[in-house]
Amino acid sequence: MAQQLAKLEMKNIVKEFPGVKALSDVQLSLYPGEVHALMGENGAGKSTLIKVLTGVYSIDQGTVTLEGKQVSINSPLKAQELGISTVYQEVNLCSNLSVTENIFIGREIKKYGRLAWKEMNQHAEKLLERLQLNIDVTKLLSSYSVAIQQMVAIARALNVSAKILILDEPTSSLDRDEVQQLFAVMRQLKKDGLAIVFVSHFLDQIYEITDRLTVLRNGEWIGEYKTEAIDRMELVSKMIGKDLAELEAISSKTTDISQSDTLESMLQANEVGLNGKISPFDLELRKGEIYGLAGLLGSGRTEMARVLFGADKADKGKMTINGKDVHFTTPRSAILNKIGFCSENRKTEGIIPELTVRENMILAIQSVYGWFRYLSRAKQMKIAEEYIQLLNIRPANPEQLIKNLSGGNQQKVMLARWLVTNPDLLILDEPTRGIDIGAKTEIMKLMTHLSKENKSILFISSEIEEILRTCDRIAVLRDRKKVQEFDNDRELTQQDLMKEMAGGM
Amino acid sequence: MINRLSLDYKQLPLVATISLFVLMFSFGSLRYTGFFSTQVFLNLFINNAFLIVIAVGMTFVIVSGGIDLSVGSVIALTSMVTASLTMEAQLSPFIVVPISLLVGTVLGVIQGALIHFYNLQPFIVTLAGMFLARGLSYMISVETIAIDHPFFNFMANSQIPVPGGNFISISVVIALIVVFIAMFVAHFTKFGRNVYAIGGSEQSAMLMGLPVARTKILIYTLSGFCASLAGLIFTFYMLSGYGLHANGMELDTIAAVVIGGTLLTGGAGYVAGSVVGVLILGIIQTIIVFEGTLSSWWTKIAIGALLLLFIVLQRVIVWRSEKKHANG
Amino acid sequence: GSTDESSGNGENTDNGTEQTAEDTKPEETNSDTEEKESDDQSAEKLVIGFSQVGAESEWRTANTKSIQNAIKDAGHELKFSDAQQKQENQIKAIRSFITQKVDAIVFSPVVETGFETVLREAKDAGIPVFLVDRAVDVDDDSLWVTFLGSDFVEEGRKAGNWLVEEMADQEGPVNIVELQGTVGSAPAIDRKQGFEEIVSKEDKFEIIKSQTGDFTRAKGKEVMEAFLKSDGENIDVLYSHNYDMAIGAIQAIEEYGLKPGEDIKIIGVDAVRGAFEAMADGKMNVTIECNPLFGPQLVELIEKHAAGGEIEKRIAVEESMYTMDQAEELLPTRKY
Amino acid sequence: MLKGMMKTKLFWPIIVLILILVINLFFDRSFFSIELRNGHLTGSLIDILNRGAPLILISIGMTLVIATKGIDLSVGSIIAMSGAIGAMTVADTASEGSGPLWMAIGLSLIICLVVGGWNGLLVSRVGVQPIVATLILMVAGRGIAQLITGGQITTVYYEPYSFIGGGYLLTLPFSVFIVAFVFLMAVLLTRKTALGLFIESVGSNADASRLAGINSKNIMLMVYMFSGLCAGVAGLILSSNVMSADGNNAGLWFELDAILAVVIGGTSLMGGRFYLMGTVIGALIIQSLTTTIYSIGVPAETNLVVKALVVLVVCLLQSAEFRRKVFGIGKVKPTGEQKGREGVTLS
Ligand SMILES: Nc1ncnc2c1ncn2[C@@H]1O[C@H](COP(=O)(O)OP(=O)(O)OP(=O)(O)O)[C@@H](O)[C@H]1O
Ligand SMILES: Nc1ncnc2c1ncn2[C@@H]1O[C@H](COP(=O)(O)OP(=O)(O)OP(=O)(O)O)[C@@H](O)[C@H]1O
Ligand SMILES: [Mg+2]
Ligand SMILES: [Mg+2]
Repeated sequence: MAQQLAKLEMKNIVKEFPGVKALSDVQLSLYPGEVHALMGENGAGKSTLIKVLTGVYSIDQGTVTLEGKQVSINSPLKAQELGISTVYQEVNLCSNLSVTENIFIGREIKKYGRLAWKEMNQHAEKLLERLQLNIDVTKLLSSYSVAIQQMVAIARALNVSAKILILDEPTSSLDRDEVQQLFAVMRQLKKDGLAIVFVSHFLDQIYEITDRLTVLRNGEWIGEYKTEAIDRMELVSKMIGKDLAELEAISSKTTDISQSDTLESMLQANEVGLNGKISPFDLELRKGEIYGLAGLLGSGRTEMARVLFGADKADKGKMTINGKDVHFTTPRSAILNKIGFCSENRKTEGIIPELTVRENMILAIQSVYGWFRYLSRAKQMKIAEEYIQLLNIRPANPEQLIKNLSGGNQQKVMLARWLVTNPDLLILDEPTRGIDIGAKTEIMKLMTHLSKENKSILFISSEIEEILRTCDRIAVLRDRKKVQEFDNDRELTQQDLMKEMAGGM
Repeated sequence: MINRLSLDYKQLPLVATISLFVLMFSFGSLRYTGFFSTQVFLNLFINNAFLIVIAVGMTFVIVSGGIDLSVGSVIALTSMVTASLTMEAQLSPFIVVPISLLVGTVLGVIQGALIHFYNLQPFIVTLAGMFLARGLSYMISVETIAIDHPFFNFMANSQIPVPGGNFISISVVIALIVVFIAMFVAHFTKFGRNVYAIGGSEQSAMLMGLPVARTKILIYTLSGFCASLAGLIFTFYMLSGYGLHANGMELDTIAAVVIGGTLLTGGAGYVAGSVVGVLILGIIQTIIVFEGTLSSWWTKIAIGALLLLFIVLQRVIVWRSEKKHANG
Repeated sequence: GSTDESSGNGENTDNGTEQTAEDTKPEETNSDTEEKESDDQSAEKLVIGFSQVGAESEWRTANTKSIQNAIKDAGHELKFSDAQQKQENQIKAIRSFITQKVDAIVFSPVVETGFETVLREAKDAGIPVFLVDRAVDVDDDSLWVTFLGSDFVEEGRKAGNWLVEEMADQEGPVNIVELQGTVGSAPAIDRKQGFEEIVSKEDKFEIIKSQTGDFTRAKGKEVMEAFLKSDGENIDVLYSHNYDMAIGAIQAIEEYGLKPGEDIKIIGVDAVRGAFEAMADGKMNVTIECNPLFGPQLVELIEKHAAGGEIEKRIAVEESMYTMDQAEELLPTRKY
Repeated sequence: MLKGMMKTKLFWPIIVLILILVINLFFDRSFFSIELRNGHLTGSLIDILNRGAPLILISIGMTLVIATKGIDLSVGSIIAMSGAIGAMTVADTASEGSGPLWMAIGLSLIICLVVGGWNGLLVSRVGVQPIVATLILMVAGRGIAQLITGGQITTVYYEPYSFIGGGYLLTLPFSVFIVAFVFLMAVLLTRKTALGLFIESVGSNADASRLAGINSKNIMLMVYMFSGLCAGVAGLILSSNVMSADGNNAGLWFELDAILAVVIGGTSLMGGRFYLMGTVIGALIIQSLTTTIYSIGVPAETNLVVKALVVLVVCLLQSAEFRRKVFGIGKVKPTGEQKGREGVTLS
């Protein structure tokens, strides 16, 4: 395809934000019928590049040429008109509208001068079929999980006759099956001659679907490569900018299972459940163990976590912590019992956009201390700097507003918020969403480290291997019900889990 | 259409409001002789036609997550312009009416543009608009100008009979037409849906490539137009222009809209709801008048109390059925 | 409901203000034992709808009380409605009086204009309408029986005349500052007009500042302070559209270090009790009466009309003007 | 960094304030002069402070409410109530002892706390939208106030009462000290404890705050109580200043001015960050504007137009977009993302 003229050329792109140079002299070229990966650590500038291309941000310098002629794209609207269809990193839909509306708004179907909802609903269903998702499209988007919202966003992007399709971390909250569905569609579109930009932190996915890739680092353009021509090690080293030797440590996938020695129980739940959300389940968490929840999308993992944390009030069953009965009516009561919960929904349940990184980090611990015992500025700074260092958050500026951080960096701050409280039980719902490899391994290390300190962790992830790699015991959920519990000895394989999750046929 | 399937849930506040209105009406009927008559019900419309019209405009504004405080003053300004043009400049209604309709519309455009392009807060911009409009009407004249003109007298006095020996005014017809158009616009046009989208999340709307700028400006223009139309209706109603007309009516309007189940945070609400909201305020008024013994402070307290009673009941209803919804 | 309403007036009496104390009892009996009463009343028990502007000033409250009490003492049934200073409310009220088929409607218009339609409805329903305090400007005067109330312009003139006499032997310039009422309100406009009409005849008088004080004490004080700041000693006269603003202004003048009544002559409208107190200790030179206590007079008219008597269209409330030196002996006689 | 932001926040309001004051200079040479008259410092500036006291007070309360994404329309009525209560308690005491004074102050402040709490409960527990929740009291409150005064404008003859709003301390009006005290308390409570952080986080994202263990309901309850209290104090000052209670007119339309002051001060109605100092400056702008209108002899009927224009100018000056378009100040900003519905923010 190289001899073809490029569909899109971005040259010498520069984008600065107050205090941050997000992109300096970056370039990108797309050819018809290719899937092109944007690679880079958190904060490398991938999303910014995409937003610059689609007119969300204005370009400081540089040129964009679309099919030979130079264009200036000053708004997402313009971008769409030029045939660029985008799925941005965070779910950017209107949760107060129905699924159908979210898919069609902006390009509604009209009939006798009025919007034809019937037709649109049918179309919407067809579109989601294509992604193997059948849900009630007339329901409000807000009634669905992040994962589903992500799928809807994708469906919306597919719904136009676009020349270029941009997907910024579409897979971060999807699990295997959804990802496969998405890839199938992408291959189809590829055949039709679309150019697709694909961002992901999962190398496997990159190697599975993409043809070429562009690597960014700290907003700088590192290089453009054919995917099959560059191997993992090399790619990662290009991304992090360390040489292969240093990488061995990180990449060595053997963060071995921290077989907890004690069997002393920490939290016990029997017949805890919440009508309509999660059916009653028994659960025992031991001190110093990492307990995994596996399940398909909508299987109720998040619900289970939320009930345990008191985010949703359990309407039946009883819980004990270290022997004494507890009944959580609010998250606060759970937190005071030294439980932490890192939500899967960073945007709406995680970050406090208007506050700085520092303030976001100390929020939980401060709420434990209460309003009167205010952490001294010095203490706050110490905490902030420590975790910025530990999770290598960029920009490394505690006073940056968190809403100005890149997705992955925001996620790291969320983790920091809970690590600071040093809880006995830490519930992590998709904690590695949108986090780059370096940080991911860092977090895995942290988890094992915590469990060594006899803390227990409840770990939800859509990446089965991640679960297998780290968890002592694993529960499988299906249809809002806990159906199985495995001890994670060496025999346990992904297949076993998958069978159980899908409904052991 | 779109809401049918999830009607129970999404339209809940609306349903609650309507049922509470019925409740209040029957309360009045039981308590006061002569309350339970079609005319009393129709009077709610006759006396509040203008409020209905501004409430419609305001609904769009609030659904989009904004607010428009200028409406009350725009009514005053419109009435003033209409009156002075008719009585002092001696112009014919065919010139006067369009001009006065322009008054609010233009102000609306300006407000919308300021809010969008300079990223100012609607509350403040429209507050300035409120000061400005009232100030301008004082500058036209501090005295009230009575209108005596065949056209206006006709609009004011002609009664449209309805079955059962009752009647409504022309203004009511206008108001109802506005309501129906608005309902259609809200649910069956792109503009309508864009308004809801912006209310849900302006940023998402922008990223989805919706014409945010155009829509927002249009919203305030619409509201401004409705305010002017209401001003005209008000002028029919009062047959006079006056700088103090509709003082503080913006709050009544907002109250009506919110009572009608629209969220001030934007994204959810129904035109129909706002109409019922207006009727609710109207019926509170009527009940108090029929009570006919309240001193002026007890009147205030009673209004507050009824408002409270109503809102709490509404909350309770919504809660209970939300629970049902969760469990169902 | 009426029960908590009357108990509410109970509280009212605890707060100890004679007027309410007076009218509580009749009101309670009224609302509780209507039928019995109507039996006692041989014939002629009228149902009277009274739509008041609001309770924006002391004058207004006194006026309301006077009318309410007069009606009840005469054993008629009162339907009272307070418009909260909103014309639309007042129209609603009158409409509902019509639907309730009252025998007579009494109301004091928020503004002169805009009542034609509803008045016509009243006429069609054959209900006589009595205007109090303020006129309506409607050409067809068959729409109301009579207008009983003060003439604001005349009040303004009185104030002007007094000033002209007072300053007769003084050669100008005489600098006047004016505290207007609420912008656009009838009393404000007319009192301003009447006053200017007189003083403008002699060019030694100059109104150097004129600003609204919204009829309130606080505003009156604030505005006067500003006046004093900018014009200080060379203010000779203060003309205030009502008593409250005058009181506020007096405080301001004292705080500024001048003698109200001497350094600055003070003319106020509304001869309320407070005004006499102020005059008694020499802080106010003259007050023009604007009498709110014409309830009884009104009821007579209504009964007379009901009995088929003839009534002329315009009945002035007997009012006069009081100066400092009269204040002492009159003070005790003032009802409110 | 934060300091830097505060600066930019305050910069334009201060400019405007200075502008308004300077304008006065053209009409009145002695505008800035402050002299010592019989033991009282007097001068236009002092007056503005003195007159502005009530507005500043309620604006401070309002700031915290708005920071939680709320709004309090009832402050005007609360002013009327507290004034009424205060005045009625001392109305018919002729004594000179300070007993009744404390009585009055205590009584009205307590009631205002309760009333504010009522607002807070409606908003935080019942979940009524702030604007409606407080609208109820805005209407009913005046009624209650008039009920207390019996619709009269009761004059107070009890001398000590006048000290609150009319007295002098160390040559300065006492109300200035009250404002200073309340302001300092507010600053200390919000910036030296975690309250400020909690308020801002609740206002910026209530769900997330709840999950972070903040008791957002109590935070809300508290800010409304505080707002009520501030209004109460303001009410006492106002009524004591004119030695009377006016249920119908005291504090009429104050709520709008207060909200205006808050926004001019740089706090966004969308909640989140709040700037107490900015609010005070905003209030001062409004007050000096009013005083200016009075003293330079603007005809009464044009007051509102002037006010409208000034408000517009202030807001436009604060809008980064406007400054960029007009003076070309400031770097090109992202068109979307940052420009949420946050209104006038420079962050
Ligand atoms: N609105 C903004 N204001 C200031 N800085 C910003 C803004 N948006 C992004 N940045 C900065 O630009 C840099 C690039 O951010 P970007 O979101 O492009 O990273 P990314 O490659 O998408 O990372 P991730 O993989 O976590 O999504 C980050 O350092 C971020 O802090
Ligand atoms: N297939 C589905 N159909 C309808 N609703 C769904 C479906 N999947 C999820 N939901 C909604 O999303 C909400 C969240 O589901 P939940 O997050 O617990 O699933 P999960 O196991 O956490 O999967 P994920 O975390 O990947 O979304 C549920 O309350 C449910 O209402
Ligand atoms: Mg990104
Ligand atoms: Mg989940």
